[in-house]
Amino acid sequence: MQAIVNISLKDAVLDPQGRAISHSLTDLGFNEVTDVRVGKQILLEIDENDPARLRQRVARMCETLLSNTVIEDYSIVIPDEE
Amino acid sequence: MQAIVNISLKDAVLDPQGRAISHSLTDLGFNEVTDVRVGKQILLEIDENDPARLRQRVARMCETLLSNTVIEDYSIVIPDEE
Amino acid sequence: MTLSALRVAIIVFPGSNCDRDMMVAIEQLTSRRPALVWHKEASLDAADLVIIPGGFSFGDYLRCGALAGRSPIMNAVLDHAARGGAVMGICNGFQILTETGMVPGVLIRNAGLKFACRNVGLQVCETLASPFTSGLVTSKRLIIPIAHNEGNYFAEPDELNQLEGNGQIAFRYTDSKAIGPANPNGAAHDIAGVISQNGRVLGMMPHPERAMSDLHGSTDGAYLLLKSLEALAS
Amino acid sequence: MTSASDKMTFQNAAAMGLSRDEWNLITQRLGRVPNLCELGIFSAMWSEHCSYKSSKKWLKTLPIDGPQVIEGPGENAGAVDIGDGLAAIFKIESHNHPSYIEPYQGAATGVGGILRDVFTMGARPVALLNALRFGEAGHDKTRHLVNGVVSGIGGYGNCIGIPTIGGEVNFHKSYNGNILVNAMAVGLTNSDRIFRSAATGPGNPVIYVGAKTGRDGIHGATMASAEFSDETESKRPTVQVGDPFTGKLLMEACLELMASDSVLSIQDMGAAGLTSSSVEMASKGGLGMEIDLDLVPAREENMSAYELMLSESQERMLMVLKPEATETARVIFNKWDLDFMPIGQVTETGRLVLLKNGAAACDIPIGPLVDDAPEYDRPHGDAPTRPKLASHDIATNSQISKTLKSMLGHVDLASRRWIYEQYDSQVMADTMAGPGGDAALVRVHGSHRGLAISTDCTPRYVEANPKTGGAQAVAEAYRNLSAIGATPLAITNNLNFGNPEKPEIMTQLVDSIIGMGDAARMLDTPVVSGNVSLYNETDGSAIQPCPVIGMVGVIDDVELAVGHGFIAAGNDILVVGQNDSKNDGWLGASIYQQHFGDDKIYAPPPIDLAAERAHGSFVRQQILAGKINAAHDISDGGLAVAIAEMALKSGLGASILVPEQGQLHAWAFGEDQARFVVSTEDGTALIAAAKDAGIEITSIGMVSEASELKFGDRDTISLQELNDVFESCIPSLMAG
Ligand SMILES: Nc1ncnc2c1ncn2[C@@H]1O[C@H](COP(=O)(O)OP(=O)(O)O)[C@@H](O)[C@H]1O
Ligand SMILES: [Mg+2]
Repeated sequence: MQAIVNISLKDAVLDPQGRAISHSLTDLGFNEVTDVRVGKQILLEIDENDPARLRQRVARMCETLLSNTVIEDYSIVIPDEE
Repeated sequence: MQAIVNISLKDAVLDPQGRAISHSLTDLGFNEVTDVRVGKQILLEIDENDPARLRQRVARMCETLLSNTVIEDYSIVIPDEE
Repeated sequence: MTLSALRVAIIVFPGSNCDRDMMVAIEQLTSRRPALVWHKEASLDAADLVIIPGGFSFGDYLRCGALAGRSPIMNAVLDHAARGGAVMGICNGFQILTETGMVPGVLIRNAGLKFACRNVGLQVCETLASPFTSGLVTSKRLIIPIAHNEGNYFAEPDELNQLEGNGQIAFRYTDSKAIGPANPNGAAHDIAGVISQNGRVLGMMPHPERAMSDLHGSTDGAYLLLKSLEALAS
Repeated sequence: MTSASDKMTFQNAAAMGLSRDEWNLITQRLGRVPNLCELGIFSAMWSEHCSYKSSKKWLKTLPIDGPQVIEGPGENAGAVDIGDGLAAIFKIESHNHPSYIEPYQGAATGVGGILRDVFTMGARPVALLNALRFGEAGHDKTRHLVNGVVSGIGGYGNCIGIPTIGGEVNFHKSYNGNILVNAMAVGLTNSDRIFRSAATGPGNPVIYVGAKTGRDGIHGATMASAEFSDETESKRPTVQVGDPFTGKLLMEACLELMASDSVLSIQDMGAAGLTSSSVEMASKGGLGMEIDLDLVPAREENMSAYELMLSESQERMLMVLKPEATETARVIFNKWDLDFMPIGQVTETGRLVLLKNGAAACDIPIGPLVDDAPEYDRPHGDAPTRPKLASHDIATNSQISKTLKSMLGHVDLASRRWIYEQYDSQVMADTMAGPGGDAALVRVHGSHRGLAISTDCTPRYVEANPKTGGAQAVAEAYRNLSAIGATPLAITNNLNFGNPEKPEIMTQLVDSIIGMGDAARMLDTPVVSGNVSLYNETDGSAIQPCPVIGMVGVIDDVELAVGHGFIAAGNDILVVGQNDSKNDGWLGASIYQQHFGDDKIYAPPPIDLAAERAHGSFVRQQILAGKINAAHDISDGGLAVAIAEMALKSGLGASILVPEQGQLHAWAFGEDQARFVVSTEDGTALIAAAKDAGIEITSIGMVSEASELKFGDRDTISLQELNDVFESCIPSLMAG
């Protein structure tokens, strides 16, 4: 089964990358852009058929490795979950 | 309105970071992980109220800057779109 | 023409940090100080060689070279290349050239996922006619430093074959006395530098401007640059 | 919600780390109770970090003068004259706690901060170094912390384009819960164009430049107290994120502006952000300052006066400009896409007045913030005396070569290549000797002159005897510079210690400052800048004390410098300094003891400062005269390790004479001080020169073509075998 982890910087944490992209978009004529934040998206293929258990395991992976909880928030999406 | 751009490496492109994460997860005892790919998620705040027009503009941003179409695929999510 | 008549322009982006080093290197070889051109300029004075230097243009944010590739000056550089003008991109300059499609391929994260700064051995390859390689002895092994995070050259297999067939591969990583693997970043086919189909645009990861004298530990960068400049002057 | 007029109590002050006496002093000086913003400003200015309240008394004992000194401690960084009308400007600073919490960002912002200290003074930074201490190699967290710190240092330095040319790393269990990350920066400018921070000219505009202010790094202890706010969660201090790209733009913009005649005074916003920068500028100028906080460029909405004043957002500066230069400056900062905002003016009042929403959010006299800052004479005693370790009381390993091989795989001796190859050590194209040797060497751009730099400290010596250890750190740096042929000029120091309220820790601090001062006086290397980091403890147990020295020296012609790799087969190898096999080598507190001995703390090798000076000067003179072609100081691991490193560097082997009597392992691995291994084409002449100078010197062998080390007749090992353990130790540690 697949799991998707979306990782974003916490709101108050500076996102220099987002700022630079936002500037460039404006320079390229996309004046309507008011804010850009950049995060990661990690796609996991996992040998597990139970969506609930999958979610639980992935949450553990996030806490131990995937996300830096000091500065990042994460959310988990399990496409097969209804 | 908000737009989300998910950017992933094309399948044919090697993802050293994904591989390293996959290794680490296995080392940490998450043996069920079979594949990991790392992509980007870009959150845009945009001064635009029409979801269709928004999507069109964001697609342009992707083609001109946000994604490198030689190695990356992108998809656009407009949360306010039903 | 003499070397001192050569007009060399070096493009400066916010975050470029090898611009001065390259200026000093070119001046050492030609006795003429190259022009530094700020990225916000929309036009470029006539130049015999445009150099895109190393560094972290726009902080390498989004993708290395991506934001610089869309800077106003790049339209002028693209026009210059379209007219057959010579362009050389070093390190971040190489990344900018791939981002704008001026040379094929993409530079992705080093296979070791770490910044790598060290000397590498470079093999000069047989290429199609190009001012950047015509003066170099192909059997020669050059020792030149690298310093990058994203130097892992990638192209689809078909494209790689085409590059090989066309003679567009200018330099390959090869053994040196330095400690560590010969290929420092996992680059496909050990590619360290490529040239465009017309031979007028070169992108390479190693920094010749850091191998300009015995005090640097190598003069191979001076040799490489000098031969290119001589070819462009003749 | 807290408003500016809220009256604070002692509880609030205590939550910000102030004592009852300090609180009383504040209310007394103000003649009233402070509000939140004012209390925050007092607590920041009176914190250990800003006020040096525990160390000041002792720092005053350090030598700070000398003909070479242009600017001693007190400004953002120290400055020394290096000839040709140029000044080297340098400082070292710690970012220990942030790096433990978030190693990448903590280390990156440490580098960014120290660079700002240097370019604030008008100098273009030309070199970075870092002194790191991590927990045991096998500890859970070590790998993660090493990875994060090293990539963070590289992440900032590589991107901003200043070469990282050296440093040091040790591993020890006392750092398991409290790592040390000290970053040093060195810059160059014309001696007559140094910028200082004292505000001048009442009425002159105060300008904010750089990045916007967010809620990052606001004093943690304060914000954790719920009574200050209903929105504690959203306002909790966040980690500061470095932005080397903006840092680069800020550096270029400031240097460009400084080249015009516009800047009267300038100060970076480091610890305690806008608070310490405004207070220090005003205080040094004996003036006041008025700032309208509504004008401060903010990244987040509804930031309070308190938050704006205490934020530690990165890449920001405060300047006082000549009024007529404001437009010139604005154009420059616009060119570099940076914020530029006049936010106030210098006043005559001697008060710090802050306006928020049109009302005074703070109105306090500046005098007490600085002059009345507490200064403590904390109790301390005598350092414990340590027994001497006799060399027959420790395992004697049969063959030198086998032991050497094992030693070279010790994590404190092994090659640091895995670390320093992640740093761009060559950008700016003036690196003449990067990491991997004794001192690093950068050429002064466009000239033959070179700056030699090294950072050093041996915490296990300091722990065993703080006075000796403090002196040894200076002596080792002095040796490292001498070993390449450079003349030492001055030092900066970073005093990393535990809780100074414990007498035994205070003793370490006091004694190592005394030792450091003695050495600095004897070796003519005054202290021109520094930093103190105290309270490095976890769960009540302190780190091994670590007073790091960063030393800067000069060599007139970089072509004369030598490295530590052997040059040619047939050259003579000699030891300068004591090499008497009847005198057992000193194994107490050595790496050999760590590797093969027990955990007891033994007396460290004694320091003879006169010998350090004489031997260092001799080696330097002989290098400059072309009589020595390679040199290496003997430090961690002793003589055999020094020889091995010289061989490994060059690929040339050596044939070494071993003494016929005495303890071989002590001879090979003892860490007696004031010694060098050198190679020369003409050993006889060098011996004669040493005799003339009254210096002990011994011929110990010869450089050989064969890629092997021979100790006496029977004991041989190939360089390949040594190289494998030397090079693979840290990579395999990091691979897990
Ligand atoms: N953290 C680091 N960053 C950069 N270079 C380092 C670091 N640690 C050690 N080095 C380099 O590795 C070499 C060996 O370090 P060290 O054993 O501490 O030298 P020494 O004993 O001469 O002081 C030196 O050149 C030093 O600059
Ligand atoms: Mg040394």
